[in-house]
Parts: sequence; structure tokens; C-alpha cells
Amino acid sequence: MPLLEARNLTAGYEKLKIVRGINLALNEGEILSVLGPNGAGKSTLLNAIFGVARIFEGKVFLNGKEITGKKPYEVARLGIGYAPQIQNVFPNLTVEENLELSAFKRNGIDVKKEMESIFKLFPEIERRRKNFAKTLSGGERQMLAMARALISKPLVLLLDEPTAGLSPKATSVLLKKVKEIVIELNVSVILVEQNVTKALETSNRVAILVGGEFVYQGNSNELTREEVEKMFFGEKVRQEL
Amino acid sequence: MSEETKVTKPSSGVLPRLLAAFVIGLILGGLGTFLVQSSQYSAQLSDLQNRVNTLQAAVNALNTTKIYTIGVSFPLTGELSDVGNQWKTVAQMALNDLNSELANENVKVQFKLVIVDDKTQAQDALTAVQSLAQQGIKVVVGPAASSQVKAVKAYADANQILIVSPSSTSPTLAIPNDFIIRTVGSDAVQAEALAKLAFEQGARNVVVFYRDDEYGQAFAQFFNNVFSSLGGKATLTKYATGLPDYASEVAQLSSQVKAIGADAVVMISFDTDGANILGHAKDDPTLSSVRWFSSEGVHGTTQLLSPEIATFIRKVNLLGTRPVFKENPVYIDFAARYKSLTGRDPPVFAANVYDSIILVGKAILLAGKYDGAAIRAAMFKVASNYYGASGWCILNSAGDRMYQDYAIWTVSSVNGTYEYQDIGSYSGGTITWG
Amino acid sequence: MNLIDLGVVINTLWIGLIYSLMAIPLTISYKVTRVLNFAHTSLVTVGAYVAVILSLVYPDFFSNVFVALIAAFFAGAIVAILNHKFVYRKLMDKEASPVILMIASLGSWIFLKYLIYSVISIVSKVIKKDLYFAVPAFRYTLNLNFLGISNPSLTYSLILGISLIVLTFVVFYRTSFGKAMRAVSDNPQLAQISGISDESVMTLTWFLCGGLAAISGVFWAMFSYASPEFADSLILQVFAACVIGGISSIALTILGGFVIAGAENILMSILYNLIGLDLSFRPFLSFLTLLIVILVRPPAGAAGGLPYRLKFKRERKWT
Amino acid sequence: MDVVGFLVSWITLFSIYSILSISLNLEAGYTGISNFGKAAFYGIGAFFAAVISLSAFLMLNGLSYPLYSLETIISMGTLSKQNPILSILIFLFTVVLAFFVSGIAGYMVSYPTLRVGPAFLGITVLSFGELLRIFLRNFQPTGGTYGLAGIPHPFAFIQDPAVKDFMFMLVTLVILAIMYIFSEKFVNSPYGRIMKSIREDEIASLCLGKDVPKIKAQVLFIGSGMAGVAGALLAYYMGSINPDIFVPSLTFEVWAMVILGGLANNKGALLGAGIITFLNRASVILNFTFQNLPIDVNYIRWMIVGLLIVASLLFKPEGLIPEDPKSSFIWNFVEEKEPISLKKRMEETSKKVKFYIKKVFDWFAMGGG
Repeated sequence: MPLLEARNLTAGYEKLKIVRGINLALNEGEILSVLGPNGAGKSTLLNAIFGVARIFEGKVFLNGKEITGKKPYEVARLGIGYAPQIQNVFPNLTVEENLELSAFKRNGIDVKKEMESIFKLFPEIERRRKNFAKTLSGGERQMLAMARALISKPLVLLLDEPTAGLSPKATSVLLKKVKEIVIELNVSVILVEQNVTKALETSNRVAILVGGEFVYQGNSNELTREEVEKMFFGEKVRQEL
Repeated sequence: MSEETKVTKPSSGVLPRLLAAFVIGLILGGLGTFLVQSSQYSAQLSDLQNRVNTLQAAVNALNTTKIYTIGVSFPLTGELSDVGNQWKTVAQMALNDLNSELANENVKVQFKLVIVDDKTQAQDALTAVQSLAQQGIKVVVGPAASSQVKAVKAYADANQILIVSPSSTSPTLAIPNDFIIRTVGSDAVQAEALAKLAFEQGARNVVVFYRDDEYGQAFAQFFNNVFSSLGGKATLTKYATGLPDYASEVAQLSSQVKAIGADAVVMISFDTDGANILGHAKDDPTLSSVRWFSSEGVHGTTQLLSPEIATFIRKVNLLGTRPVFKENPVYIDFAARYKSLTGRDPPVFAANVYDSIILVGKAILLAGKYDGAAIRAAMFKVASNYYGASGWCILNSAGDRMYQDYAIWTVSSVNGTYEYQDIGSYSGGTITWG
Repeated sequence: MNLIDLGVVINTLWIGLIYSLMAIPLTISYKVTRVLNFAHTSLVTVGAYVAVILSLVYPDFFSNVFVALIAAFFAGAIVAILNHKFVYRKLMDKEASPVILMIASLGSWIFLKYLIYSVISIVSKVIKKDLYFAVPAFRYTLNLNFLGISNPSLTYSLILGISLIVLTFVVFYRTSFGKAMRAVSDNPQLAQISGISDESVMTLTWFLCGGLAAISGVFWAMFSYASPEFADSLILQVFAACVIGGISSIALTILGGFVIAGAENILMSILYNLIGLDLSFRPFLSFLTLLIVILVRPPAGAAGGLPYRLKFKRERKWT
Repeated sequence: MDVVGFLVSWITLFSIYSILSISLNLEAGYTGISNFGKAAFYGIGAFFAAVISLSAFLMLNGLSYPLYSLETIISMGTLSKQNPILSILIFLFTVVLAFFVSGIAGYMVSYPTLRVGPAFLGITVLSFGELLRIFLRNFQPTGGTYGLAGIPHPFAFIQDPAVKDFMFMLVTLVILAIMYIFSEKFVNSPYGRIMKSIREDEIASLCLGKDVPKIKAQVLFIGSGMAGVAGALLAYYMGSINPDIFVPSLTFEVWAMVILGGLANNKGALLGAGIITFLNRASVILNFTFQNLPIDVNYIRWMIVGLLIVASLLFKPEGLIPEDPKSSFIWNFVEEKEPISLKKRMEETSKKVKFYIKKVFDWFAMGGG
């Protein structure tokens, strides 16, 4: 049984349907990359899983339990962590407080201990633990967002373009960290990425979203960057496969 | 295609629309005039009907009771809500007295009150009076503040609605031949009384601490005139009204008293601000060492009877004037009944409110018909022989009270508790003690 | 000539404290819930009157200041929460803009104000005491002199007020609830996906703010008096204090409260003694100060003329 | 009950408040200027009209009393009835000038306040209003706390009060109509679209080359001018004014009207003003029907007003008449909706009409069954 599953999901905002008929399954311990051109509905998909976007049709299951229509904070407490692309930290809280908050009201979590272990994973932000989050750089913010999503020991981690706006070096560091996390913390990841090469390197499986629909799902080592980009531009690769 | 162009470019300009508006206005105007006239006809008709009814009533003789409605516009909310709500009780008391008197004398007439809140605001007073008038009411007791009376004056004069204000004292409303009647004496006399009182008590250099409104402004001016003519020196200091607290004003007052070496403070206030000022003054050593005089505004508040303020009042020997005829049996009876009903002394102008209702009732009876002008004429006659809770109510040509006697009040200790006491009176220019 | 008296300084302190105490809950509730709450005045009045009425009806029990304060706290908190549940929450669910929320708060202010009037009129008829203008009974039983301030209720409110402000700071910056409040005020969406229920945070915020507002009302009644209108005549000054602080930080709000109080007292005193400015200009000075502060040193980054966007629009989507 | 009298007095009040709410709608609804100082400009108009007409009458008759004195009030009672043409001329003159005086005041106030940034504009204008009010309270030439009374009614020469009030109502209605048509034209002009663009995104409008502060100042000029006209009408209607009429709560009342009716919609502004003034005036009927309740009926009256404001917002948070999407600039972008052409619309209508006619014929053909 997959850990996280979306069945025939149609979602969007207000009256607008952005993603249509999505079927998605995430198995334990894997990294699933969701690739797609701008405006394909990648972020909307994550939002729909999390109960932020409006779901028109379809269902979402976590560990076999249905989580469709639950409020975002309930979803978070059931064990999904989410690091959104922008506005992903609380600027007027310190780094420590940002982390503490995520563990707020979660039973069985020793916040102090967890924080230390998280800081071990992210030494970059440990140095700035007493600073306000608004003083952090873009990469540090992304790390903080990831750390914040991880501290509550989620089963699934959703990362929305963590490398957007980062330098190539920082991108590599960050994605390496994602791989580490999966092993170390035993968490499954859905990674929304724009950088196709890096995404293919990082992930086990890949799903390609174009115009609100999946055009391809498969193992990442079966694909090359060129093929992916062809799909982005709308060539009918699906029939070939 | 031609229709298409018409869509994008509206053909009608402003002018045709204005014309249309004008035509609509004309039609409305015609319609309105028709309505007004028909309402006049219907008014004539209803007048006829009334006459028939009165005739019928006379024929049917004493079996039916006629009910007259008196409008009341009081500040039940807003700045003067404290007194306004107590006046409401007073007005109901007066109404009951009036009705029971009529019942005892077997007159088949009863009165009814409709009390409308005017929020202590000029515009709301106007709408309150309009609402009452549109329900066919010709006499309105209230509103309280002079600014409100001014706001309703134009409407009242034009529509012949008699306004009987129990508390408006502004000198700029002493207008002859209007439909405003004020059952309260001009503050000119009270200011004279207070000035003479202060001078007689030995004050020569006083600070007049007054509220910045029509009441305070006029009162302070009159006081200054009299006090200077007596040979004293008065420094006028005004404070803003409607503030929630006057601690800062009292602090300023204290430094001013110290600076000019004043020997007394004359406070011209209403109840909430006055009680608040005294409450803060008690903590000030400078203000505790000079004499205090006060107008009628603060008289009757429960706060002054609390031990801490009452001690201060005794210490500075605060004396005040208030419009009442001393040892007036009607007032004593009224005050006792009011106290048994509400547990406190009558508030400021309570006697005037009481008398206003009774006067209006009697004037309606005398006029014999429910009509503003007739009631107004009758009002002058009734008032000239009426001795009520506030004393003789004779009106002058401007529709204001002609004579007003003043009592000198203070707070004194009786059997361990504090009470208001009248210890003297001012009548015809002289102060009598005891 | 002596420009400032000790009395003026003490008044500044006290009034500044009261303004701050009233402005803090206004700022917090605005930050967390984005409601510019006009019904705040009603909360203040409710607090004052609960203390006054209880202390007059049950003088034995409620003559203790602390008991009365606690009663007032809960009364204000309950009213605030009910107001939230029945008005603001419903409007937020319909994604109403902050301007709509503000006008809704205006509506509930009108309703609550006259509800208070009604309750007062009934109670004062029953207990046969004037409540339209009243002071709590415990005002006369206090006895505590401190730092040479002879007015015991002033002393009490100074000590209690300062400790309350300290407590608010602790709650806001040290407890996890305070952190959650700050998180919601920073970014409500992100707070939700971090597992914070914004609804429970908002309810708790109203609990705290309603209670604090009510307590400030009790302080006012202790020192001055309670009437159904007193808070209405204070509200503009309180708003001014908030605005000087940019309706953003608690510390700046407190500063704002003291700036306004200083203008009304110390500045008034100086101008009065120097150029004989009438005392009736006191409210004039507070608004003048506000204007000058806004124009010279715009609060919370509102400087720099035009390219500053209206902060009203709450970021709804962060896709 | 005097229904005509009620309608006349209500419509007069409604017109005055409608002018206020339309002007606020121009500022807040269309341009996004949160003006919380409406009462100030309303007051400027009222005081201007009162001062000018009083001093004009005094001067033309060679009198030199202070404006607020008893003598002025008494003499004005007779003077105002003498010359109908003069009364009406002075009335029109002051009403028109009140527009410019208040407008210029609004324009001048906008200069420093716009530099502050929009977030604090509301409170800045509100403080300005309060400063003005406190100043007027202490300014003796315009009466200070006495205020001004005896303001000559333009139709004082008409004997019958009902006709007099009716004429005044007509005049206010006509002025309201002019204001309404003007603002409708205005907001649907290219200038109106610039206003909306400023409301939606100031920076974007700046980047489009619009002088945002200037446009805001111009809108404030027009809005304040309209408020000034309303103030002048109020002064003539009441016959007396004082500074304490123009308190901030009046501004909030106007805001409630605009929000209730629906922001950025002139019809909504009218509806909001109509509802609130009608509630205020008509709810007095409760005072006549319910007497001797345990709770004072006046309190219940105001409570109902508050409840209705909240209830109608809960019922329709966007206001009773939401902004017309077709005229909205932004909406056209998002939906990319083509406005339906007249031809198409006519075709559709004729189709509908034909359908119904056919239905009726069928009905007859069936024998009316």
C-alpha cells in the first residue's frame, strides 16, 4: 500500500480547476519528483494534498486513511510536512521559534532534542538560531522551511521548489541534503522541481505534469533531460512509451 | 454594424439626463404638491371629523376618556445620558401625578408620554422632534442642551410644535414669539447669586473653572461681570467637555491657583465632570487649601456623598447655588418621593422637568384643543399661576422663566452619613441664611 | 514659573499606562485576526461595569480588587469570544476583507453599547443605585500608599498595570501560545500548514484581548468613574497610541500610549503656563502630536511617500 | 400619522447622507483612499454656508452684530422672509461655493497625508477633522460652542411649512441627482479606470506612468467638495449648526452606509444611505407601539440598528449590491470575457420573447387548459 495516494484528484481555486484527474502514489522511502513547466499546477497539486486548495473531485489518502477535506493544520498533525516555495518562514520569529512552532501541540515530541538533531542536519542555520528569520538569506530560509517541516517527524515531506532562486552550488547542497534526510529520518518526499537534471539525479521516481494533467509517471533513470523537456513542450511522448 | 457603434459610444450626454431628472423632479413636485394639498384637505376633513367627535363626545357625555400624548425628547444616551435617564423617571412621576389628579377630579382626560432618545446630539434631536410631530404630537418636553434646542427651533417654529426645554439656559435663545419655552431661569441670575455668595464669603481672587460649552461659557461670563463689579478678580479657565477623565485639568487648575495666589475656585460643571473634578481635587494639597464654590450642575450626584469626597467638601467648605425655592413643600415632597423610588436625591433640573410635564398637561387642558399655538398661549396663562416643585414658573415675553429663586447648598454630615443640605437662599438680590 | 508639577507627571504616567493597557489588546487582536476592532470600547465598558455592578451588589466578596478584576477579565473575554464566533469568524469564512470586518465591528459596537445601556438600566432599577455614573465599591476600601502617591487606587492601578504589561510581554514572547499568535499574525497560511489551528489561536487571542481590555476598564473605573460612554470618548486616543506604534509592535504601542499621554499632560502644562493656551485644547494636542508623528516619522515603515502598499490586503494565496 | 411629512423629512436626510456616501464611495470604493475625515469636510461646507449667508444678510441690511448673537438670530427671522430671490440666490451661491471651499480644503489636506502612505491616511485625515472641530469650538467669530443659529432658509418666504420642506427636499433631490449622474459618468470614464487601477495596485499604476498622488488629490478634491455641498444643505435644513455635529462617529456612519450598500457601486451607496437613515427615522415607530417595557424602547431601537448592520454583512459580506463585474477593470483581465454586443443581446431577447409568445399561443390552442 502506498504511503500517500491521490485518486482522480481535480483541484483549483474558487471556480477555477487547475489540476485534473491526478492519480499519484508515493511509496515509503522514495523521492518522487514532480516536474513541469511554469503554470502546470505543481504547487496547486501540493496545496490540494494539504487541504489549502479547493478539491472538486477525487480523494487523498495517507496511510490508507482518507484526508480529503481536512483542514491544513489537521493534515499537518497527521504527519505531512510542507515547505512552500515563497513565504515559507515566519519572518518576525527567531529561527528557534520557527522550529518550536511546528512542534507545537504535537504529542510525544521532545522539542529540545528534536531541534538539536535537526540542527545537526542543518548546521548552516544553527549558527543563526537566535536571529530573526527575516534576516536569513534565501538558501537559509529554504533550509529553515525544510527543517520546520521535518521537526514534527512527518511521514511525508512536500517540498515546493526548494531550489528556486538559489545558486547552482547551493542547489546541489540542498538536494544532497534531501537525499540524506530520506535515509536518516525515514521520510518520503514529494519534490517539485524546475531543475530537471538535478531532479532526475535526486529522485527515485518522476511524474511530469503538463497543463494540469500527468503526462508521464515512471522511474527517473528511464528518462533523460531532453525527453522531459520535449514533454514540457507538448510533444506526444506518451504514445511512444 | 450601426448598433455596435452605439454600444461602445453612449449617445446620451449629461444634458438629456439632467433634463430627464428635471422632468422627473417636476412630476414629483406636482405629485408632492397634490399630496400636500390633499393632506391639507384631509387635515380639514379630519378637523371637521374632530369637531363632530367632540360634539359626539359631549353628547355621549362623561363616558369616554380622551387621551393626549405629550412628546419627550431626552438624552437617554450620549454625554448627558446620566441625567437623561433620571429625568425619564421624573417625567413618569409627573405624568402619574397629573393623571391621578385628573382622575380624582373626575376629568375624563388622561395623558400619555412618548419618550424618544436624542443621543445628546443636535441632528438626532431634530429627527426626534420631527418623528414626534409626524405622529401628530404638538408639544415636546426637551431637548436638554441649548445646541439641540437651536437645531429644532426652525422646525418647531414653522410647524407650530411647542418645545418646552427644562434645562436650556443659553442666553442666545431668549427669543420672543417663538415656540420655545424654557422652564428654567436664566443663568444670569444664578451667576449673580453665586458671585455675591463668593464675595460675601470673602473670596476676592477666584479662578472660574468652567466647562467649554454654551452653559459654562455664558455662566462664566455673567459671573465675571458681577464679580468684577463687586470688586473681585476672576480668572476664567475653561476645560473641554466630554472627556472621560479630568485629572489633568485638575492638575493644571492646581498649578494655576498656586501661580496667581487665588483664594477660591468656582466650578461651573455638569454632574459627571463635576464629581470627577472634585474626586481628583481632594488629593491635591493646593486645591484643598482654598475655598470652593459651585453651580447647580454637580448637585445630586451620589459621588459627592462618598466619605472621601464629602470630607473634602467639608474641608474646603464648598457652597453652591441651585435653582429651587427654598422650603418649597412641593419640592420637599417631590424629592422625598423621588428618593424612595430611586434611592438617590433628584438630579439637576429634575424639578424643572417635573414642572414642565405638569405645565404642559395643564396648558393642554386649558387650551381645550390639541394645537401648538393654542397650547403655547395657554402655557403662559397656566405658568403665571403655577407654583410647582421648582417654585413660581412665571414666563417672560421670550418664553423663558422670569423669576427663579436659588438655594445655597452644601454637603454636610448627618448621623454619620453625608447628605445634601440647603443652608440658605437667594431671592430678590439678597442672601438669607438658615 | 513652574512649568510642570509633580501631579502632571503622575497623571502622565498613569494615563499613559491606561492608554497602553487599552491599546495593547487592540494592537494584538488587529495583528492576529486583522480586525480593527471598534467593539473594543464595549469590552472596556463591560469590564468596568462587571466590576462596578458586582462590587455594589456583593460588596463582601467582590470588594477585593483581585476578585473583581478576575470577574471582569472573564466577562470581557467571553464577550470578545462570542463576538468573534458569531460575527468575525463567520465573515472570515466568507473571505471578507478587513474593511468589511471593521464595519462589522462597528455594528457589534453599536449593538453591545446599547445592550450595556439596557443591562445598566435594569440593574440600576433593581438595586436602586445610579449606575450611569458609578465608581466601584472597592475604590473606597483600598489602602496602599506607594512612592508618595497618596491616591490608593492610582497606586494599585500603577502596580497592577505595570505587572500586567510585563505579563503580556511574557505571554507574547515566551510562551508557545504567544509564539503561535505571532506566527498567525506573520503568516496565517503558513501557520496552518505548520499544524497550528488558526481558529483556536484566534479564539485564545480574543480571550486574552477581551480580558485585558476589560481589566483596563476596571482600572479606569477605579481611578475615574464608569459610565456607558467613557470608553467611547477614550477610543480615539487609544487608536492614536496604536497608530504611533504602527499597529505592529507591543513596545511601540506602549511608547505611543505614553507619547499621547505626555502631549495631553506635560505639553499641555508647558503651553498653558508659557502662552496661556486654554485647557480645552487638550484633545487638540493629542491629535496634533499624532499628526506630527505620522508626518515626521511615519510608523512601521510607512515612510517614503507613495510606493508603499496598503497593508490591508491579506495575502490569501501563496502559490 | 403624517406620511407625507415623514417621507419629505426622510428623503431630505437621505439625500444629504447619500451625497456623503457617494462621495466616500468615490474615494474609498473606487480609488481606495480610506478617508476617515469625511465629517471635517462636511463641517467645512456647513460652516462656510452658514457664515457666508448670515454675514451676507447682515451686511446687505447694514447690521453689524456678531454672527452668533441673539440679535442676529432674532433679526434673521424677519430678514430671511423679505426677499425670496435674494434668499435663493445666496443659497445657490453658497452651495456651489461650498463645493470649492471644501474641495480645496480636501486637496490641501491630501498633500501632506498622501506622503505618509495610504496605510495611515485614514487616521491622518481623522485627526485633521478633530483638530478642526476643537479649533472651531474655541474660535469665537463663528460662535465657538454657541454655534451658529438662524441660518436663513432659502424658502423661508413660503408660509406653509409642508410646502417649504417639500421644496427643500426637491432641491436636495435635484442636487443628489446631479451628484449621482456626475459620479456615474466620472467612474465610467477613462479617469475612473485609472482610479480603479490605483485601488488595485498603486505600484503598477505608477509604473504605467500615472501620477498617483495627483490623481488621489484630485479625487479627494471632488469627494470633499461633494461632502461640503452636503454640509451646506444640512446647515440650511437645520437652521443651526455647531462644531459638535461633525464628530468622527458621523464619518463611521457614512462608512457603514457605503460598506452596507457595497463598495465601488454608486447604487449601493444610495441603498446603504437609504437603509440606515430609514432605520433611524422609521424605528421610532417602536417608541409609539411599545411603552413601559422593562428595557427602554430607545435602547432596543439602536440595538436593532446595530444588529441589522452585522446581519446584513453576514448575509452579504460584499455589500448588498456588489461591484458590477462588467465595469470592473480587473475582472475583464481575469475572465477575458467579451462584452456581449447589443446585436447579440437583442437576438437573445427576441428569441426569448418569441418563445413566450409561442407558449401563450400554445396555451390558447390547448383551449386554456
